[in-house]
Amino acid sequence: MARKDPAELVNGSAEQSGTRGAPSAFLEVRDLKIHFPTDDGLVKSVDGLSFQLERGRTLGIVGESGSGKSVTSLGILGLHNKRNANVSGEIWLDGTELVGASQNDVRRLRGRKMAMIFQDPLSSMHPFYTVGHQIVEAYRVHNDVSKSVARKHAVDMLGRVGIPRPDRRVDDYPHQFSGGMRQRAMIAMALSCDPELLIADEPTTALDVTVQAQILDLIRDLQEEFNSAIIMITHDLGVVAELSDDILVMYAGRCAEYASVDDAFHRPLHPYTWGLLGSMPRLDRERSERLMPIKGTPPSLINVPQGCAFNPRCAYRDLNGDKSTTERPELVEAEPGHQVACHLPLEKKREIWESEIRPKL
Amino acid sequence: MVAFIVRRLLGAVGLLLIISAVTFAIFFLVPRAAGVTSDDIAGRFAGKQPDAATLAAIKDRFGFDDPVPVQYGKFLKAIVVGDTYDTGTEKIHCPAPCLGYSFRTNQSVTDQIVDRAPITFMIAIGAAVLWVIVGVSIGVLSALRRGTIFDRAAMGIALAGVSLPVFFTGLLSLAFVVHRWNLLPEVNYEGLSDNPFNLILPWICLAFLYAALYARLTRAGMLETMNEDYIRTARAKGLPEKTVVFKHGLRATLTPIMTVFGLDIGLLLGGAIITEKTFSIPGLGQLALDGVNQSDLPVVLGATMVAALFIVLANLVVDILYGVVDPRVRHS
Amino acid sequence: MTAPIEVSGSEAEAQPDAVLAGVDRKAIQGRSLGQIAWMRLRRDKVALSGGAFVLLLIIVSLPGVTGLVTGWFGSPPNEFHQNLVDATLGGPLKKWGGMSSDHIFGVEPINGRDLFSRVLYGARVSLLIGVLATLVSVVIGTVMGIVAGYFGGWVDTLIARTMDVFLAFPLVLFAISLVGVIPNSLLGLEGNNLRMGILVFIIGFFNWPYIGRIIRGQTMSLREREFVDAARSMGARNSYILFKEILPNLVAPILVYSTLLIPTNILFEAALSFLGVGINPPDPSWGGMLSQATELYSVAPHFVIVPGLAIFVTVLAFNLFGDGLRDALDPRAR
Amino acid sequence: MKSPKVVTSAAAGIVVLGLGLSACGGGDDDGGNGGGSGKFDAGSTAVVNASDHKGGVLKMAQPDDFESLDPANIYYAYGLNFVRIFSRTLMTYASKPGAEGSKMVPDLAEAPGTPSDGSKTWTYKLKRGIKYEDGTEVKAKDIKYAVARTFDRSVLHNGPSYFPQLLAADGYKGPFKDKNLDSFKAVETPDDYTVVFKLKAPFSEFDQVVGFSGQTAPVQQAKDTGVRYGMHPISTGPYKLQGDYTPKKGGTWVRNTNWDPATDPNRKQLPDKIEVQAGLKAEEIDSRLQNGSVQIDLPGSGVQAAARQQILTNPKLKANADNPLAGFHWYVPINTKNIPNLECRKAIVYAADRSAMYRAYGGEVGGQVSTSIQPPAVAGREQGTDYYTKADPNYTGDPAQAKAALAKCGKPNGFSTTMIFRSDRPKEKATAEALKQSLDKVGIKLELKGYPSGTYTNEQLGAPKFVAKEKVGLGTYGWAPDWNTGYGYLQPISDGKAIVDTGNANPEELDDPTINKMWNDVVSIQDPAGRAKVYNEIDAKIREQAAILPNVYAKSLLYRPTNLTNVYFHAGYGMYDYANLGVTG
Repeated sequence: MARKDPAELVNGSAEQSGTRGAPSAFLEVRDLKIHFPTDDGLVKSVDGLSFQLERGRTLGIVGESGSGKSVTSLGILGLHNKRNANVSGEIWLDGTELVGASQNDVRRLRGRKMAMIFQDPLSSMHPFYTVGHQIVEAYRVHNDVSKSVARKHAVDMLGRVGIPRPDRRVDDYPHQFSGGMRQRAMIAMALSCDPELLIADEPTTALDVTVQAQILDLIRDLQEEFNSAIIMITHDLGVVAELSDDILVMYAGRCAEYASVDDAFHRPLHPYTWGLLGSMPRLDRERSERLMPIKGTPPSLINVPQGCAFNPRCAYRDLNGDKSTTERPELVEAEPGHQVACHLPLEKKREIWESEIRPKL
Repeated sequence: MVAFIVRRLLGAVGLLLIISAVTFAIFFLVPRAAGVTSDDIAGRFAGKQPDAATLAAIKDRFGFDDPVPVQYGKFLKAIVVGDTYDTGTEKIHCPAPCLGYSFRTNQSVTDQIVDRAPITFMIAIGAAVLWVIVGVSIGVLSALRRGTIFDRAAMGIALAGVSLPVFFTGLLSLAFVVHRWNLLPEVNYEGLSDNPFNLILPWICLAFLYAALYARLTRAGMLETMNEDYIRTARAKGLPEKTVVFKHGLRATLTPIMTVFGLDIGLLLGGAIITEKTFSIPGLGQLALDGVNQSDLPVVLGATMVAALFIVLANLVVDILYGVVDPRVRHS
Repeated sequence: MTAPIEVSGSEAEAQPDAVLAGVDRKAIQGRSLGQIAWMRLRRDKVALSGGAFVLLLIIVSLPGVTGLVTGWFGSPPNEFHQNLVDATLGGPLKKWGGMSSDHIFGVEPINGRDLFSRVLYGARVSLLIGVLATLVSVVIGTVMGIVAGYFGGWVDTLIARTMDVFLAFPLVLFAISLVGVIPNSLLGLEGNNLRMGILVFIIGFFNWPYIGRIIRGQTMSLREREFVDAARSMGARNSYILFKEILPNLVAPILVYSTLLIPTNILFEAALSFLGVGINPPDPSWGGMLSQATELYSVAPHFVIVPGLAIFVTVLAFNLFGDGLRDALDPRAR
Repeated sequence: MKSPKVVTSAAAGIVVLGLGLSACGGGDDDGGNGGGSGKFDAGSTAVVNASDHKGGVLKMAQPDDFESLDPANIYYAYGLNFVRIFSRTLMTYASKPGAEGSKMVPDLAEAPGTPSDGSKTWTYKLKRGIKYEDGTEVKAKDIKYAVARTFDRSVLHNGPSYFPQLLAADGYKGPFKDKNLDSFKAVETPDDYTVVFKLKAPFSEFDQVVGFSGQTAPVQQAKDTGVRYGMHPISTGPYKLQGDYTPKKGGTWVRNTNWDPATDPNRKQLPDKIEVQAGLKAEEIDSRLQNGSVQIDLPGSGVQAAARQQILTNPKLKANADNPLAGFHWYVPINTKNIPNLECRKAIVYAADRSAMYRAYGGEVGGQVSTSIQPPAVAGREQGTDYYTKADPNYTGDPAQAKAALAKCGKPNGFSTTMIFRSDRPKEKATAEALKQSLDKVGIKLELKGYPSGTYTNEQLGAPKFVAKEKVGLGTYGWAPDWNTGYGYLQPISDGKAIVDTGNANPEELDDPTINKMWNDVVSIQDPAGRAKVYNEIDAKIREQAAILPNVYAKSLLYRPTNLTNVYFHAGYGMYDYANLGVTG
């Protein structure tokens, strides 16, 4: 760990502050590293990630499976077991640093200040307890209220997320709910204490399209109501485009590109982002045109490729001589509010985007 | 729920019927195939050097020459409605469930089983209490402290434990704890009137084996459960770790262990044969073993049936409990 | 008994080529599962020492080798040394069970036979019965499990109920009464060969539901997997799918459970011998020795310890190796 | 009263009583060598702790239970021994230590039976005034009824079947199927005090038949409950059952006031109560014997392995133990059908390692190396001379002679055969193993097979069909006589006529014309000594035929608690006499 992480420098410059005290942003992640020692080697799931998020805004984190999205979100909630995960860096939530905080302090924040909507609501809800019970439990652990009050609150929440006849469904078990209803219940549970930070991990992946849209609407409505900050984790760029203000593209545990939605979709600067866009199905595209999948498979997080982690799959790596295979690109601010980690010269990237990529989309 | 229980109950009865038929067939047909005649069987009942007339009388009294299905029918009938035997001077009614009369002791098999059952129960239940408490706690602790010295030591001992048969640990403790060092008196337990702590040695030996097994099971189950998404959810809700572990984790872990426990306790209640033999405790297992050594068919058959009954009953109870604990089972 | 093993034999090729999908496990590229498992196993010193002991035991149990080894360290297993035991009490005259350079494990009470060579010859019986019975269980269990799991429906119901019946049988009791009623020559087998054959059959035949259940579950989940769907959609016949698609994916669990079933079966054989239905004397068996020891532990405690430890160490070695193998094939179960 | 020490102790007991002290008898002192009774094996030949001390509770225990307590439905010696506390028979064994105990003496009868019609008719006269526990007098018809009961083996199947075999009953089915006792013609009761037995053929040892079992213990027809009579047999002896007997639990006997000691020199009525506990673990009985909380281990076959070691290694305990010959002879029958050649059989006897076989039974405490087939307790038995072997604890066989015999047999390289044994009897297994390793040396290969003891004597070794099918050449076997004469011992195991399909006691299947003829002739010899001479000749002939390989006369190791009085080994039953015991303290 002697090597200095370039991301740190970027972050430092972005923050413009020599002292590393409490930041002004509602959520700020600084040089987050989450490593898992295994028998097969050290898995660097997140390896130096930094970003900020304000109240009322939504950040979309995109990337392939295994790029470290979910690990990051669990890291923010402090859900990694200290015994099998090495977490370093800083996570500031509304003025409180979480990485160094005691387990118990973080626990108190969980569910109340920050909450999470999980990907698979069936497996994420305890099969032996009623939906109502699970919401009541979440509510009562942070609010000193009687069971009946909590129960009323649970019914309320279920109603708010659009479950019909919540007074009856409250006593049903998760397996008695349909997929969409279950996801709504999950959201109700996450929102039961009005969290200021909401992390949604692929909240719609398991659902069919109509339900997907309803759920996204619901999240948006709720954000307006509570002015929460939302982190939306997904590999579905469509979802991100619809909901997010900013996008963070992750690759191999690091940030490849950080941009506003507009920039990311219209002026992306990282070959990996191009690949993601190219593989996104679009309704307005000609049927005959084929998707352009990214070649190869995601890298091993134990033996991350030297240089740019994306280099084995990158069509443009040879444009830099051997730089891409030897030197890790730093995350630099290419344009205001638009950061990218790639060795290609900015102009070259713009050129490739305009001439080669965009027309094919 | 009622329909669920009724369904399971019917299934259990069906299972018992099949088992009784198979057992009966094996104990009556295999020896016949091996050349044992009804005279031989009557001879077992008749004592020393019986003459032909005696054998004929005995065969007649017990119907040994009837076709096997008829004998099986009688056997079932006796279980359901009882049976009547001619003692020479009077008729003895053997009330249901009548499992017939022992060839050797001329006692009702049912009486013998009723006599021995409490002894086996004491062994099984005492040991079970011990192994569930010890095994499950160690398993949970190990899972929670995965990778620590405690976990490694506990799992090392548990692995050794599952490799230690009772007939080894039992004999070893008899040889040393009882005979060499005189730390405990001879294991002697004949019925409920005796001090149950006379069974401490069999309990420990039996429980050691099972506790090791359960510790491993619990740990594996716990590790799997604690990796479940709903545990992550529970933590994400900000529940205290204690609640997460015990209310959410342990409950889900214990359900499959309950199934294993049902099978184990059912098997033991029907006769802890090896433990009873090792410590020479006169329980159901010894009864069955003596029956085998004495070729006392009614006893062997009765003991097998009772043993099967306990297994089926234990499984039934577990099934029903499963329905109580796991709403998914109840609703399916 | 333990957490089912994630079947991952052809994970890489079975990977749906969806656009953004990646490997959801931290697999190492370019190595087959076997290689990975071997790499992990190689690092597991405890499991390896278990495996090494098993290997050593197998080698010294080979016909020819046993005689050679006992020639160096002991005497023939059936040779009496009555000068070494007390005529009246039956116990060895010397301390420590008569352990000496001639009899490194001491001598048997009453007749003074060399315990080392009897334990060694007993190993052959234990291993042979343990392994063959496992083979029987695995073959029956796998066939039944695959058939039940793959075809489902009434076939599955029938096989599942059959398993219930088997599991509800009081096994030990049943085994001892069966051994008692079986004739003395059968299918051209006689004497101890027949005895071993019967033990193998009984132990193997009654244990198959345990493995059958696991295979059934695995097959059920495999059946739903995409590559099976793919094969089916291409018109592959059931037999092709069963043997070419499903069976290869079951090799790992079968391997692990076989390794873990062997010690169980060794214990079972020892228990049956202990209850007096093992192989015929004077051929030694570990359980048989312990059975004799029930009468003699007060004069010769070593006669409990030596065969008991033989069982313990062997079973432990198999368990260590089996656990290691399982961990190597599926690290999450650890 | 052979041992002067015992006399002293007995005298001491009387003196104590004379002083009116009831606490402890003279033999109770187990400190050091004092007390006179504390000597190893003293009780094998003489009465130990002789005492007339009355009172106390005599506690007896057993791991299993009696076959029955119906005197007619018992065959085990210990049961027959025990039931004497409440049942009297026409004749019984004399209550005397040593060889005297094997003699039959009158019990209910005034005198031994009077044979007539060339020993085909036996007449017994009853003593007058003998009463049941309820005060009714015992009549001759009760004895007739008792004998009649034994004819229905489907009801009373445990006891011996001598009466149906010997008596001229003409297809009589027993009183349960045929309630009219007059149909039973084999026993006549000309008056209330005379019982006349009619036999099919002459039989000179009828007194023994009548005396060894409980089948002539009177039973009132009106009070018979068939199979369940054993739950409450009605007493004619010194003790009567209090309530019912509970199988597998036990029962308590109290003094029977209607028993008159004047008519009964063979029993004593010393303890106030006799308690029997069934189902007590054998090891537990041993430890209770040692602490005196149980006085008698009912089966009487000796202590278990653990106690055996304690007793033999602790001189203090050993002083309270007896090591008598128990009556059994453990031997190895050699089947003459499967091994027809005498030389081959001789080879087996020559090669047998008697030392190893002797050790299999536990050395000098377990048995005495045997020469004759009849054990020493048999009246008139002579040791005889060894044939092809040596009765020597260190004799390991004679391989050279064995090889020579094999050569003569035409099998110089030996042969193979099967030896069977009772798998649940470790000593028999050890014997088989010992024999196998010694026969191996001369090329005779044994295949050993164990069978459960429950079927062994009926369906395996005792079934010629099985023996032929499985080619069984050798087996382990033991035989104790129903009564201690050469006839009782040898006839069932060597007479060709005695070979039966199941429960065959002649597993060597010896059907030698000479021996058969001797058996036919011997029954008409009136003089017991003359008969004994023939028995000894038969004994020798069996061994000359190499049909039986002798092994050991069984010895048991019995422990006598220090608070037990009037203890002695009874040769007739092969254990302590249970009808004369008392307790102190």
